[in-house]
Amino acid sequence: MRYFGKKSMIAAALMATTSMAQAADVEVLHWWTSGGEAAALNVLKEDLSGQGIGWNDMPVAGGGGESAMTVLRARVTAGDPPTAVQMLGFDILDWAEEGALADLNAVAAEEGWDAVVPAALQAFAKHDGKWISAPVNVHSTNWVWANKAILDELGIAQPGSWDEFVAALDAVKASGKTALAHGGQAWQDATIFDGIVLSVGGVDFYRKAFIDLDSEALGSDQMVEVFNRMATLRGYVDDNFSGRDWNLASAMVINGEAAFQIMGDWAKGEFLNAGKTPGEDFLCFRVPGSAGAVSFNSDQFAMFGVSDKDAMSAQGAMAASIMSPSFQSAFNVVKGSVPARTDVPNDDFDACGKQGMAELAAAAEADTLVGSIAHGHANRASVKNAIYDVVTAHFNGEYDAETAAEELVTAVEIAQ
Amino acid sequence: MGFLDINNVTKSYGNVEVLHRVDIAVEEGEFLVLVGPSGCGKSTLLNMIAGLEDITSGEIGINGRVVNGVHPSNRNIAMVFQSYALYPNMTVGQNITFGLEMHGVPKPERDKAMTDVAKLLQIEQLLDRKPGQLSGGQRQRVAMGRALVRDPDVFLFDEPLSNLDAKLRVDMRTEIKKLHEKLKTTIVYVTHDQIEAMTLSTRIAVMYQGYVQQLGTPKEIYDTPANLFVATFMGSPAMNIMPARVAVVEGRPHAVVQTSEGGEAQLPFSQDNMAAWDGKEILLGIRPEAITDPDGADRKSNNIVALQNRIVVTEPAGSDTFVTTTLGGKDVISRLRADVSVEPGQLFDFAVNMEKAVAFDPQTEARIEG
Amino acid sequence: MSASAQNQAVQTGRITRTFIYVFLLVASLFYLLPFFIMLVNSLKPLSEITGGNMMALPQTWTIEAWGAAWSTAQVGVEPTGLRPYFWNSIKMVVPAVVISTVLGALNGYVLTKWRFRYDTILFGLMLFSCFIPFQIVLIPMARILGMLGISGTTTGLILVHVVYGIGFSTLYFRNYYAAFPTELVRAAQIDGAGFFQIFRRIMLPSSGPIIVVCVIWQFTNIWNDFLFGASFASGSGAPMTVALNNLVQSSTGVKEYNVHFAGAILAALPTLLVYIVAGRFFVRGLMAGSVKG
Amino acid sequence: MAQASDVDFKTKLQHWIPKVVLSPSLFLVLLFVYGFILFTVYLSFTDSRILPSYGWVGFENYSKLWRLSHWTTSLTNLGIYAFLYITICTGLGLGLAIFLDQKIRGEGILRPIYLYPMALSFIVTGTAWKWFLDPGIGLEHTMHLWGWESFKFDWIKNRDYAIYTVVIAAVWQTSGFVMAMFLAGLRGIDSEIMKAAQIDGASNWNLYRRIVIPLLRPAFLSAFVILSHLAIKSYDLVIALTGGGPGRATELPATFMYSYTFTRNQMGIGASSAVIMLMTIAAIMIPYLYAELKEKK
Repeated sequence: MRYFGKKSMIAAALMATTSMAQAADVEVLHWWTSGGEAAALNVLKEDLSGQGIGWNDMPVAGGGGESAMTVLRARVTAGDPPTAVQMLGFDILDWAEEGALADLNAVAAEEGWDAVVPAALQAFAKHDGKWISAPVNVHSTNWVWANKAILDELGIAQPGSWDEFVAALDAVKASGKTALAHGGQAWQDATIFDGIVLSVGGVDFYRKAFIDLDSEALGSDQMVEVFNRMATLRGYVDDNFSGRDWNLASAMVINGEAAFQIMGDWAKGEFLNAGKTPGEDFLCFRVPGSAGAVSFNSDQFAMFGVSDKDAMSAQGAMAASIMSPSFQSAFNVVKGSVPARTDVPNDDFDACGKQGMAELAAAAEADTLVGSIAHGHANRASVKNAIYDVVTAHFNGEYDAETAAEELVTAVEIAQ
Repeated sequence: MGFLDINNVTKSYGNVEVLHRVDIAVEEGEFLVLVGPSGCGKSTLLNMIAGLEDITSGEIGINGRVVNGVHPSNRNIAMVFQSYALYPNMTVGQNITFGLEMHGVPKPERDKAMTDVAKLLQIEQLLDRKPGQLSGGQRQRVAMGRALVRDPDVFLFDEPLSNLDAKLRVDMRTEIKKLHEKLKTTIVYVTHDQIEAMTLSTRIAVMYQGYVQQLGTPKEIYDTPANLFVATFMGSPAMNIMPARVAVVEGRPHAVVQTSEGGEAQLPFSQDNMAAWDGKEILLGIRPEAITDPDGADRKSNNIVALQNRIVVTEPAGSDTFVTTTLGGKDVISRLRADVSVEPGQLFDFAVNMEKAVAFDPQTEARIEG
Repeated sequence: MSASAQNQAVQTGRITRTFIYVFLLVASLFYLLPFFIMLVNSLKPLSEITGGNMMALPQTWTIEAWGAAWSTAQVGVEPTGLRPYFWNSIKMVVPAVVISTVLGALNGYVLTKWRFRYDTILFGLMLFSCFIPFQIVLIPMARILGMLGISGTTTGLILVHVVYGIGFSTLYFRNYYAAFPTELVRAAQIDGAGFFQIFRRIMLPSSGPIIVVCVIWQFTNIWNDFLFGASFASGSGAPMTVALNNLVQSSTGVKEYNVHFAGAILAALPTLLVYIVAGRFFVRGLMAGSVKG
Repeated sequence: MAQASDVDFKTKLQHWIPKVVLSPSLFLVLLFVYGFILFTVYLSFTDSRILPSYGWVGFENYSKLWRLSHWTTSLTNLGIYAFLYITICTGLGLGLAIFLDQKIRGEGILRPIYLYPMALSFIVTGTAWKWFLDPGIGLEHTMHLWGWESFKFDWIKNRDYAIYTVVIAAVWQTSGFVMAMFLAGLRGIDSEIMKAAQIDGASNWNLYRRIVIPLLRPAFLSAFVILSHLAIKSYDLVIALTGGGPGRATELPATFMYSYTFTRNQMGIGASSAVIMLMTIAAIMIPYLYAELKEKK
């Protein structure tokens, strides 16, 4: 009896190992666990199961993928990485440098990805000339969401410049409502920061300071102005903003407690979910002063190196499915983002979605498409978080604008 | 060579030797008591016999077999612990038969043995109870039952009576003695109570600081203690010890002791060889019952000496009256018959039985052989 | 002594007693408040939460959120609710608690009743292991699980929990057994019982209180663990906390707070149950040993 | 006498079994605790970023670490937090235990109420606490609704006070457990000692201050160990309640370590902060363990 027990335990362990390596399965690590997102992902799952490929779901939510990245490290260290991992920006390149990612060039060539994916996205999906991940969507962060009813009531037109925006905020504040709905979390502060940097210095300044990490630009007067504008916005936020979840801030706009929110396009889901219609109930427009530029972040599925032939073909099939126009459309309609390839028909998208797609294509064309600082598409995680530290400290009143600019230079230097 | 042979046994913990070269041979059917104050090594020795502690050097043999390194359960011994060590989760019956069960004795035999023992100890009605429901005396019986049922070569008792109240202790003492006389088994019994040692044993080993100070029958220990420690440890009240000088008067050695009135009393020794100590200081030991009133003195003694001394305190104890007086500058207790009327401050004529007096070398504290 | 035994000696006046009762009641409000918030909001429709006062009682009472959390909420791509993960947790917790408790009991038994040279140092080493921050073990542990071929399996997860449970279970049992009369062990040795027989027949039957303490402690810690569960379990084998986290922590989706709270209470039910059922024995068990340090 | 028999098999076996029984646990602990600690120490001297790497950089990580202002913030926070948490938990736990020990009616209901928070993980209760402490929707809001307009409780939003809200939630979670430990200690005190003290004329106050509390020393020590290890390991709590904010005002070494190791891809710095944490724990625990274990001997 005892002997049997031991033997069966070993057998169970063996079975577990074999099942992991089983040919036509993909194991997918992601943090899209909420209703809409998961439903969107289910489209992909169904698509693959139609091709006879099993889906081994491995969701780990938390901290915008932070928990998932921790888990990923454990899995890679254990020598048992998932087939595909939802990933953002520089994380993909970091893993590529560790030599952990697969080579998707065959699929990419077959499907002609090079032609349809904007170059700015390719920068994160390719490493050393090899495709390593399949971009799912493009989010952009320099959006403002506004409650149309409040604007109409107060006679405010959609602001086109920074001064108009400040005037509009003043008007709302005077009416007793909260002007700007915001949640005081580091990444939300930084999301606003994305738009403000673009509005102050445009794409060139943005690139110089946050992509090239030029210390002169980081400490420049323009940067002081960026922090001044952040401080201005801070004046329109209610007292109770700290620690608030972004979707509660969205709810304030939806419920008419607040007029504006600066947030990425995922916020649209909250509006739609509350039964609101773009253009009628709420407005979407670029952060005033940043029009023409798009700061983006892109969810991608980075493909990890698998040795088994069957697993490789399953992985290839998954990559192809992700990039198929039908999935790109279906997924992004639900998610609020825009497709990662520019040739997807916009029929199914709403007004904001259509606007986003058009602006993305235009920005890609005009080379004004820049990676989001807040969402890890401008620099590596260490730098991103160092910037978070300064931005959030300033926004919470720890530094004045000049000190913040100085601190930014030091923080970025240490993090490099 | 005896039935239980303790041969040159020592015990050390690290560098500290706690038991020094112990040699005891116990004959079959003997009742050996190890007695001494706490920390003297008596329990350590018992545990080594039981096999619960390693032997550092030397040998222990039981029934002709060296048992060094033999597991306790294979030494054919049984032990009664101070706390009784009854298994709290088992009934009395299970407690008694646990050892047999562990030795693979079949159930019918176990039950029979249990019934016999329970009858012997009159605990039949307790067999289904848990130890927690028993009184102290009952637990004690169960603990003995557990030992008896094994029918061992040697019984080991580790202060078995010290957790009982005074009355019960005396009863159980008698009971153990009866049991020994009935069963004639070999017993090693550890206690710090010298009365238990005197009443129960056939032989006593008095231990102190890791040494066996004296090994002998109760009478030997009592009458001719090997040294000052044994003399004062055994007996209650303790033996009186007083400084004295030896003087040969009329060819006979005397002990010269200072009396309470400042004078000197000359007490003739029964031991002639004390003459060799002429003029030297010794310590004189006289038990309380050897200093008494003239009518109470031992009539068989050939050496009763009268001594006048002043009474300091009287303590009537019912059967006797204890009287404190001063000799050689020390308080000395004497034991008078109860009906002698004495007053503190009174000058009293004592009768000293010098046949029972012993002398000690003040340097070595050993008894001067007579 | 039983846990309900009261100190008969202390006399208190009427005013003092009133004060004591008031204090105790206020304290219990403090302890109950978060649970109250969770419970109340789990019984509201979502619109009422995002719209109104979160501390108020529901205007419309509904248990929809509970049903959703248990069986239909989206925890990954599948709308399975927490149900399947509940069983994953059970499959992990039960063996892990049993093994770590048994090991702790054996260790405590050895360290108190079979003393040998340097045993206190060994115990110190084990005890100090309680204090290791779990974040630092993640990477090397993953490597070792990978080498053993049990990465991503429940077996691996059980191993991890056993390893980091040994310190406390050994501490509990050692302190308890230290007060257990050594004479009983000696008596049993003379009776001929071997190492395991003594353990099984003498020690274990008397270890009830401390087993309760140890089981409560281990059960709570292992059931509530998130870090190891997320890192070392495969997706469909993940424990309840990982699923709950997926339910609660979605970053860019709609937050259904009522479902979150219902799920949170569901996830906590087993531990709550353990505390309420075994709570009486808990104080008794602590009394019997572990507070003796 | 018969020939000297060798050490018999059973004794030999009994000599080895205890060590054999202990060895798996010891092996596991040595490998999975001490092996990993050594590994972490090693990592702290390397240039590891996303995964362990073995390029030796000496003390560079340590010097970087001490230049980071929020590392010092997190250490200061730990000091404030650990001190208040341990003191308040001990005080509250002791108070509740003493009061509960006064033949209280309904003790059987109250005790699990105080104890249950320990059963819940902060993934579960963090949100509830966050709401309760939030001035916009929680306690302050409710007080305003009840007509107490001037009531103000916005600590969680205030950089200087947020750490105290972490203390409140932490106290809520563990003080019941501490209460149980003290209650067990109180129940273990010989009631004759209490009677004797009362006959000596001690007031209730003096009875507890001079007699009972000193007798609870073992419970105090156990509570101290458990609380200090919980304080140093506090992670879930901060993440769930404040996420380290406002700003970085409630960062603790544990959150710092996690974020550098896993989210900022600066594993070397994370490891060096872990080493400093371990050294702190050792500095507190080793004297305690030494005293405890020596006394036992």
